[in-house]
Order: sequence, then structure tokens, then C-alpha cells
Amino acid sequence: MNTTTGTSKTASAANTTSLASSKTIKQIGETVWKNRTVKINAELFTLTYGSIVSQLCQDYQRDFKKVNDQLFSMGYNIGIRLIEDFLARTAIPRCDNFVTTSEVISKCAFKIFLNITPHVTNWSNTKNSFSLIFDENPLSDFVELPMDASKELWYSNILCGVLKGALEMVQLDCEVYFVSDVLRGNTQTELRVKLNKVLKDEMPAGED
Amino acid sequence: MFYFTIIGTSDNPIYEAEFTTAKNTFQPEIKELNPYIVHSTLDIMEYLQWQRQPQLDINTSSGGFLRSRHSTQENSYLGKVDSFYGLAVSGFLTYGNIKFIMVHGNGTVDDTVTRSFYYEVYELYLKTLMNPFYKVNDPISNSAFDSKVRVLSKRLFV
Amino acid sequence: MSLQFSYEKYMNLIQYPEHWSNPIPHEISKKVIYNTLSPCICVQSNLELDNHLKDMYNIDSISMLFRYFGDYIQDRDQIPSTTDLKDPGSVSSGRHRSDSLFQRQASECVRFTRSLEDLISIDSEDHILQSTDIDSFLSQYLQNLEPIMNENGTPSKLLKHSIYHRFFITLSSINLSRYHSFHHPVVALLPLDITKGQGYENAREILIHFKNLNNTLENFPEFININDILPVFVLCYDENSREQWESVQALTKSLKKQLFVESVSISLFTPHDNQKSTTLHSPITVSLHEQVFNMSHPTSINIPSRLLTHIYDTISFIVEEMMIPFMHRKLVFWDETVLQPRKSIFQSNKFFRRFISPKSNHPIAHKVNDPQDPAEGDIMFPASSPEFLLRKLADWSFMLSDFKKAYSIYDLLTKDFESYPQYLAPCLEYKTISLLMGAQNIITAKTIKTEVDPLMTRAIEQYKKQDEKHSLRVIHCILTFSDLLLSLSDTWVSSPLAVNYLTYIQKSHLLGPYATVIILERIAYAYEICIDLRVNDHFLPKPDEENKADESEAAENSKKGENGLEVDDMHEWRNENKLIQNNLRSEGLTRFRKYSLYQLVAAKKWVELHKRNQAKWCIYHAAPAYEKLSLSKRPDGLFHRLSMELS
Amino acid sequence: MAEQIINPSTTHSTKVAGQGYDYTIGPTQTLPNTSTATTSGTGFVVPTTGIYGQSLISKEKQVSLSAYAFLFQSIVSYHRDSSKNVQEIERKLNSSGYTIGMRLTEILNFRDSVPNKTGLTNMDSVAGTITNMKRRNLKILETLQYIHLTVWQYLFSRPSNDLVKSSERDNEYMIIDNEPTISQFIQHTSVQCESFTCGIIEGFLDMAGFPCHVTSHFVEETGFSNRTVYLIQFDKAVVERENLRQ
Amino acid sequence: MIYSLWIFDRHCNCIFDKEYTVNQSTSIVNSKEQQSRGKLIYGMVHSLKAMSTKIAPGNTLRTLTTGKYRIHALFTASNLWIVIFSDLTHHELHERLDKIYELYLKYVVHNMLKPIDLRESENAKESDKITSPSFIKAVDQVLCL
Repeated sequence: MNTTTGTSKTASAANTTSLASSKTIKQIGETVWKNRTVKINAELFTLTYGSIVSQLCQDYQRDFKKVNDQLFSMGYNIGIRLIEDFLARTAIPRCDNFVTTSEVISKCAFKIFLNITPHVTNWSNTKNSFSLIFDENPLSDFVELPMDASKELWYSNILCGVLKGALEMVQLDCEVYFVSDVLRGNTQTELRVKLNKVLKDEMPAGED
Repeated sequence: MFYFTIIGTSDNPIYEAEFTTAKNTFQPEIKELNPYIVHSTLDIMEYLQWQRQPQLDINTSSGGFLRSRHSTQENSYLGKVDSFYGLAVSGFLTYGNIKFIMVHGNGTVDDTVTRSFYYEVYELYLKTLMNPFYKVNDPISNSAFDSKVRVLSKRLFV
Repeated sequence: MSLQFSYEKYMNLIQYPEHWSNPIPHEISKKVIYNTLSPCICVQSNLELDNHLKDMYNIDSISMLFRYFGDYIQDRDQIPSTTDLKDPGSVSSGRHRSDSLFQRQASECVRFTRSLEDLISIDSEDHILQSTDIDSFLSQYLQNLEPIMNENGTPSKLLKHSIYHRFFITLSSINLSRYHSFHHPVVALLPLDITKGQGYENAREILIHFKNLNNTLENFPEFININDILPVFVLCYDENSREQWESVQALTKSLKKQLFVESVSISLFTPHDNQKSTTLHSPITVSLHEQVFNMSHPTSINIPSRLLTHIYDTISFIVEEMMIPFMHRKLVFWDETVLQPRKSIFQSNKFFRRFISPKSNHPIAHKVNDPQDPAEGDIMFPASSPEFLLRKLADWSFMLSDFKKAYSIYDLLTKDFESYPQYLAPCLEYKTISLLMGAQNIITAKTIKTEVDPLMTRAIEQYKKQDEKHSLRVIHCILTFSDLLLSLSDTWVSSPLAVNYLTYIQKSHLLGPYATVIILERIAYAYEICIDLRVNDHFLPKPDEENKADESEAAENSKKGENGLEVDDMHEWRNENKLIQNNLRSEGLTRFRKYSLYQLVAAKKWVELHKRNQAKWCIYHAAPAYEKLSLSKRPDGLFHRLSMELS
Repeated sequence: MAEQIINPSTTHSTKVAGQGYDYTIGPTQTLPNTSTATTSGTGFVVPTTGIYGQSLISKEKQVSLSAYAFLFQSIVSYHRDSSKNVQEIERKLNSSGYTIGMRLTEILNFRDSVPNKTGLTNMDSVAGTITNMKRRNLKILETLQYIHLTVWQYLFSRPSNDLVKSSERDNEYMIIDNEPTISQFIQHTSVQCESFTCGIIEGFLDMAGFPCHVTSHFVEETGFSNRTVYLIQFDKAVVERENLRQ
Repeated sequence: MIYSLWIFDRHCNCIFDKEYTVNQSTSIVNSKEQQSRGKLIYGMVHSLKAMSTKIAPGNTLRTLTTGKYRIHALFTASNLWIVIFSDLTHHELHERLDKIYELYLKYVVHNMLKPIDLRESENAKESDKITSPSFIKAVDQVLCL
């Protein structure tokens, strides 16, 4: 029996080794965005997202809690798929620690999907939760929340769902939620990611 | 003094404002008529809306029909389109056929100033429109919009 | 009462609520204008006969009696319908009985006026209509109308029209004018009372007196030629007396043979004790002061129904057998003696015209300074002057519906009157009127703009040059023009012009508050009918139909529901944001919103004048445009406020 | 104040201007406050943040197509889960696109009116740079060409593949896209997901004053299995109006 | 010669398998008979994978050669496995594995109207597999080049 192990020649041959450097992560993100991403007008994206959020507000009779939930759920369903797209394009392996994960999310994932790089901050002491601060957010260009929504609606809540779903697929069980949003009149838009636990890969039935 | 309105696609005003100064205010009688004067101007606006050359071909000096003096390419800013007993009415059509109409209490339309006023308000309107929560034909209740328009209105008084 | 909807009923619509829902008659404006310019027949007074009339029928004078038979004489609308009368004779005699609202012929209408002496005694120049007079008349007229409107709830567009035309007629002077001959009598009726034994000698005396009026009357105007008035004797007798009948026959013959004057006979004094009698309607073209008087002293005149047919027949006879032939004879004569020489020398030869101006052709001697008013430039052309004869030729042609000829003569005259604005203005006015009365069908959008409108503007300009005390003349002229414009088929082109002229009246502030509102309503009407011809099958909101449409739609829906079919369709998800565009085709090609604005303004003004019903009707017509607008639901908005106030 | 402002009963003069428009009340007056009326410009304190502080000029930003595809498909799923039948899903998709199309009518034409857009992406007001607005399109064909070229370029970075007039009905036109961008990942479904694009076209045309109904149809051609025809059926009145306004 | 293709999801289920024969027409897709074989393969690969990681951290199983055939495997961070069995003439098939992953992306991941997690979807059966004809067609094109 002859077994070969080693690295793939495809996608990003260099990625597997040293993810520790955030510079590398940034490079991957930029390279993939530049060379391996089919793009579309961001404004169409903004408008499309706007149309669904306002539709949801109407469908749920302005019960914004339900709208938040629905957006989260839509995001989750995206997340569990989007992770495959992300992995296929970046070929990034699982991260060794949550700090790396945060870097990958910020500099790589957001970069190659939305072409933005929210910065990571507010680490908890235990290094199991951090915040993403969005200086720009293509979901919310030209959005102004209606008066009745400004205390309840998390306009970009779909992002939480996406992160939640995607992280779960790489066995990271997290809580993802918005802390503040400039649309609500806050000074910044802050999204919190908190790691609950690392899940184990499933085993085939009967094995242990 | 000026009475400015934005009219939606079903003749409904979606924004109205009066621009007055201490010395220039509408007579009460005119004041309450203004919305109706504007409404009646819609007849003229709709006529001009689909004309190849946005001019009234009836060349008259008074009354309800006044032709625009502009024969340029532009068919958004229509200049003075109507009049009503000494009041002049100017109009502007957006690409979505939202109508900006203004009653000029002084009876004349200064094209340069009015045109730039309309352009600026149009930009503000567009920003309102781009908000996904705003629906075409909804009244614009945003106070920032109101304030911005009022700042712009100052140039009308020059 | 006859159900026929006649001109008279239209003009006196206030008295006929049963007709309020009628449609607006075709070409009614032209009818009205034509009526105010129809030939005048003056009825000379005869004291003995007038007293007799007073005793028998309580009528002040025979002149008064005839007044009730004027205007559109062929309507004969005062004759009870055949079913009422059961007299087949009256049907056959009414051979011309056609609805005057739908036809027009020469001689269809005449106006009866007072005696020539009376007409002259009212010096037209002194007796200028003031806008305040008109307004006080309107005030009273509308006041009388209010309670009647209360009883008849459904707003009638027709009544508003009728009120407008009543106002128009009030504004139309019937005084003798030096500038035209429309109100100059064409025929003079000289009545004789046979029952009182009046005979040949009396007749001769009366005729001589009449023919000599220009010498005997101190202020007999130079612009009237007594020889241009056809005298006709009216012999009034009692049918039951064979003796009287015979003397009528004999007298008719001798008057014709010896005095060369025709006669007609009326069995005016036949006793009709047990006969049905008919109350006469109000005459239409009477002066403002008479109207005011009639309103404050309502009198009803009753005469035996059988006499009606007789009087109508007599009048028809006078008009058709005497007046029109007389006018034709005169026209031929003037044509040969005045018009043809002009034409042969100047009209056909441009070379000559260049050197010989009309002025030099008609030396200054023809013009006589008015002794009453020596102001410089106040010129009068005497009745015999070629200018005035031409004017008369044109006016009479007009009266006989020969508008084409009238137009060409007015055209000729405008050159002669170039430097006399008082003469030029009415001449231009009637040139325009005859153009629009006669050539309606050949008038295109282009001619309206290039010919009609400039002509009107010029006429109005000339009027404006005149003394301010004549300002009502401008208004009358403008109203006539606008009415004619509104009668044209291409209202898309003509209505805006009418609106312009009417707006000019509004801006000039010459009229009182009541008249002003009526003009506002007229502007509304002009906008209402302003529709591009190509989309005149369009749909406009209407007060009545709207509710019906909603109902039928609802009914249709419920029907579907019952059948169990297409129920799902009703609950089908729909795009709420989908823009709904009605009337897309006619967008911008109507002026319905303008119409509504003027109705609204009118309503507001009526409220100020405390004419609630007038206001209500205006609001009713403004409502379709405003009801669905959010702005009209504002509690303190004008429309909402007025609607509440009036409900 | 020397001049007493007489307010008729029709307006609430107590409402201070600058508080936003309330359509149930109507216009408010700019208060004749002497200090603000005479001094130039800065009478009102205007909040600078929010939508009015952003530039209308497109920054030409992009996102990844897959992000868009995921978003779009979640919308399809959402509508699918809340609909009774295929028709309803399609209507909802159409309606989502419709609101976008309505906005594009205004914004794309406006941007076309701004000369020299470079450098303006950070200017919160660009109206001052416009000397003349681009002409509004009045004809059916002009407008369709604008969609075929400009709108498609904006949405999908390329013009549509064809624009065809129906030979049978004079109120029907077709825009053809060989490879529709947004629905390219969706396979084997009876739902016409391009109804969304139909909605954009329909919204654009309705807003521009050319009311119509737009439907999409697969018309496969060799090499293009998703080739889609957008059938645009104008209200008859649109054609009639065009004939009236020659 | 490619013998077969196996795809396993994160729940250790085989969501796609295809057996290739010399004669294309007799190839079998998502065969029921293969279910137990799929489990065996999963178990084997799982053990080898675990072992290779134990030998050296970060080390990943890529190919496994036996006397008659060679196994080529791709493991993603999301725990998706793509496994190809071939004869010994194929030394390196990772480009094709990546291609198949891309096809999986295109036809399964990006097609949101179809479920991605076959086990979690309603009325799921263990036998639910990727059935998209386009996917199968595209896979064939990749593997039979």
C-alpha cells in the first residue's frame, strides 16, 4: 500500500501552511478578489437587499423582531452554502484558533464576497469573542430606517445568519449578533461574534 | 413668496412647502388655493410631458397657457408653464414623471435660479427615493429633506 | 304645457325645472347671439287701442303684447300641445314648427320693441349700462333662483348655462346705436282699433305722423332714415262682427291703394269668454331695466289660447311676406347704388387703391359733428352716407343669414373706418362674428390661430381705445367672441383662446362680484370642453357615473364569488407598488383639472355671496377631480371646508 | 415684528418649518424669522449624516456574483415558501424587481446628466455641476434601447444580446439575454426566476411612463441553454399616445 | 480508467456515487446496491485520514495506491469528501477533484432551491442523493476526458 500525502497544487498552494500571518490572509483575500471572483454591481446588490428587507417589514406587518429572525434565517441558509464557495476559492483549511478565524472572516471572507474589510476589535479576555466594525456596508447604502423600526430592526441582520451558518459548517458554534448600527443613530456599526464551542466532526454510525 | 410641491404619479402631493419672508407672504385667499392651482397645472404638465418639444404651440400672452421660452434640448425643466391671476407657475419633470411645481408669488420665473433650485431638489428627492423604505408616491416626511429644501429655497429670493 | 324644449324655455329655464336635466342644446351660443342681433320691429302706440287692451286683457299696450311673441317666432312654443288642445287646425298651421334649438334660418327670430319715439327718447349715449346695474339684477335673479334650486337637488349644468346666457343677454344693449344698425327698427307696426271705429283717416294721420318723425322730433338721430323702416298697419277687430270684418277688408285695400302701405288684421277683440286661456312666458330680449322691473313686479298676462295661433300666424306673415321681401329689396338697391360702384373702382383694381385712399373717396363733408357732443373726433356718419349704408347692408345681410356677404362688406368697411375707432371696433367685431357664424365648418386650427384670433385681438384693441364708460362694450364683445370660439368643433384650439379673453375680463375688474363669478364658471366650461379632438372618446371622471361604476364592479365581483369561479383570482397576490395609469391616452389632452379649479374658485365666491346652491353645484362638479386626492381630505383644506359648509 | 403675518385657517402656522412634511396638514411656511431670512445660507441646522450626506454618483463598487446569487436565491426561496403556486412566486419576484426598476429610471438618467463624474463620488451634492438635464425619453424605442444598452450595462456589465420588435403586435417588444446573470445557478425549476429581471424592466418602464407587462420565457439556442426572452407588452394606450404625439 | 466517484457529506453519508464501466451506457449512478460499499469506503478512508494526520499534524491524505487501483481524495474544511477510484495509470487526479468540487458548488451549493443538506431536509431518506442531470453530465465530462 502506498500512501501519498501533501499539499494541493490547485487554488492556493501556499494557503495551507502558515495562516498565522494576517498579512498572508490579507493577500489571499486580495488575490482571490482580484483574480478568482466574478463580480457584479454592488448597487444592484444594495437595491436587491433593500427590496427584500422592506418586503419583509411589510409581510410581517412591521413586527421587526420577526424580520430580524427571518433575515437571520435567510443568512444562515446562505452561510451553510457560502462556506463551500469560500473554501473552494480560497482553499483555506480549518483555523488553529479563533483569532485566525476572525482574521479570515475580516480580511478574506468579507473581502471576497462584499469587497469590504471590517476591522476586528474588542476581543474578550478569553479570546473567544470579538467584534467586527463596519466602516462601510454595501447592504445599507442610502438606507434610512423608518421611525418605528429604528429601535428594533437590525437592517443587516442577514450577515449574522451568514456568519453563523458558515462557521457552523467548519464546526464552530458561535453566537453572532449586532451590537450597534449607524442606521440606528449609533456612532458605529458593530457585529459581535462569540464562540460557544468547537464541534466535533461527525463519525459514521457504529464507529467511535 | 413661493409655494413648492412635488406631485406623485397619481396627482398626490408628496411634499409641499411655502417659502416666505417677513415681507413676502401669500394672501390668505391665494394660500388656500395654491394646492389647487398646482393641481390644475398638472393638465399643462401632462401635455408638455409627452411633447417632442416641450412648448405650448399656442402662443398667448396671458391666461392659462403660457409657453415655455426654452427651445433647448432639455425637457425636464420646463420653465414657466402656467399662470393664474398674476401668479406664475413653473414646472419640472423627473425621469420618472414625478412633477415639481412651484407657484411664484411675484409672477415671474427667474429661469437660472429656478432651474438650479429644481436640480438640487431633484438630487435630494433621488436620495430619498434610493432609501428602500421609501415608496414611490409616499409623502416625504423626512425632516432633513425639509430642512435641506428650505436652505435651497433661499436662493430663490435673490 | 308642451314638452318641447324651446329656445324660450332655455332662456327662461328658471321657470322650467322639468327641463333642468336636458342636455345643453347644440349651438345654443350662436342661437343666443343671433337672437340679440335679429331684426327689430317697433310697435307704435295707439292710445285708444291700448286702453281697449287694458280693459279686455289687462295688458298695458299692444307693443307690450307683441313683445311676448318675439325671439324665435317659429317655435310657437306657447301654443299648447295638440294633445291638450285637440285642435287639428293648429298643427297644420304650425308648418314651420321646428325645434329652434336645432335649426337656424333667415327670419327665424325678430325682436319687438317699443315705438320709435320711445326708442329715440332713450338716448343711447346717455343711457349706458353700468356693471353695478347688471350685478344688482343678477343678485336678485339668483336670489329668486335659490329656493327653486333647493327643491331640485340634482345640479343642472344646463341651468348654469342658461344663467350665463341670461347674463349675456342682459349685457346686450338694445338701444339705438350710431355705429351699427342692428337695433334700428326694420319694420314699424302701426296699430288701428277697428272696434273703436278707427278708419282710413286715422290711419293716414298715423302714417303721416310716423313719416314725419324725423322732422317733428327734436332729437331725431341723423343715423336713422325713416324711409328704411317699413310701415305696416295692424288692424285689430272683433271676429264676431261681420261689419268690422268687412271694414277691415275695405281698409286694407284702400290703405294699399292710396297710402301704399300693407296691412294685416288680428281679431284681437273677439270675446273668448269661456275659452281656455294661456299665460304668456316672459319675453327674452328686453332691456335690463325691464327685467329688473318684471322681477320685482311679476305680472302674468293671460290671453285666450285660440288667439295665440292667430297672432303667431300674423307675425309669420308679416316677417315672411313683408319684412324679408322689403329687406331684400333694400339690399338689392344698396348693393347697386353703394356697393357696386365701390367695388368696380377700388376693390378690383389694386393699382387705383394704392393712389386713392378711401378717405379721399369719401370727402369729409359726409361726416357731421354731433351737436350734442362737440368733442373732437366724435364723428357721426349720417344714415345716408355710403359708409353707413354699407354698414346697414352688411347688418341686414347678417340678419338674413347671409354671413358671407356680411363678412365681405365688413371687411371693406374696416378700411373706411380705419381712423374712427368707435366705428372700427364694432365693424371688426361683426366681421369676426359673421366669419364664425357663417364659416364654422371651414375653420381649421390654423385659421383660428392665424386669422380669427388676430381679428378678435384687433377688435378688442379698438374697443379698449374708447372711453372707459363704454367698458361694457368690450366685455360684451369678448363674451360674444368667446362664445363663438366655444361653439367651434375644434375646442382644443379654440377653448384656450376663449379662456384668454375671459381671463382678460377677470383681470380688468370691470364687472361686479356676481358677474365675475359667472365669468369664472364660463372659464370652467371652456376648460371642460377643451379636449383634443383625437381623444374625445376619452373617459373623464363624472359625478354620477363614478358611483355607478363602483357599484357595478362590486356587483360583478360578488357575482363571481357566488358562482364559485375566479374566487381565487380575487385573493391573488398583487404587486401593490404597480403604478396605475388611467387616461394615459388622453393625458395632457384635456383640461379637466383646470375646469375643476375654476369650479372650486367659483364655489368659494358663491359662498362669499351667500348663494349656497350655486356654490353647491360648483362643488358638485369639482368633486370628481378632488375626491380621491389626499389633499382634499385635509380638514381645513379649501375643498373639504367648502364641502362641509355646504352639506 | 412690524408686519403681522396673517395666517388663514388653512395652515397650521404653529408647526415649525423644518420638522418634516406632513401630508395631512400641508405646507408649512418658512418662518419669517428675520435673522435667518436675511443672513445668507446657514439659517437651519441640517443633520449632515444619513442619506442626504451621500453622493449619488456611483462609486462603481462591486461585490462578488456569488454573494449576489446567494442573496437572490434566498429571496426566491422566501417567496417560494410563502406562496401558493408558481404564479404567485413569479409575481412576487416581479414585484421585488419592480421597486428596483422604478428607482433605476430616476437614478440612471440623472447620473447621465452629470458631466465629468470622476472626482464627484465623494461630493454630497452634484446637482450644481449639471448644466442641462439629459432629455427624457419620450418614445418607446428610445426607452427600450436605453434598457437594452445602459440599464443592462449597469446591471450586468454588458448590453443585452438583442432587442426585437414583434412583427405581429405593435405593442410587443422583446429583449433577449443569452446568459441571464442572476439566475444562472438555478437549475431545474418550474419557477421563472427571471421574473425578477422582468420586474426591473417593468418598474423601469412604468415609472418612465410606458406602462407594460413583462414576462420571461426560455427560448433555448445552441450553446445557450438559459437563453431568455423578456417579452414586453405595453398598454395599448402607450402606442396610441405615441401615435398622437408625432 | 476511472472506476468510480464517491461524494460524502459532513454527516458521513454518501450523497453521490457513480460507477464507471468500459461501456459508458452501463454506468450506474447512485446505486442502491452500493450503499453498504459506500459505508465501507467511508470507513476505510476515514481511518487512513485519521492515521495520516496522527503521523504528522497538518498532514493530509491525498492518494492511496493499492495493487489494482488508486484512491484520490479531497477533503474540505467543511468536511465534504470527494473520492475517486481509478486504475494505476492515473497518478494524480487532484485537478479533477477540484473541478468536481467546483461542479458541486455550481450545481448543488449555488442552487438554493434544492436542498444542500440532504439528511436534514424534510422527509429525508438515507438514500437521498444528488440527482441533478446537469451535475452528472458535467461530472462525466470531467472524468472521461
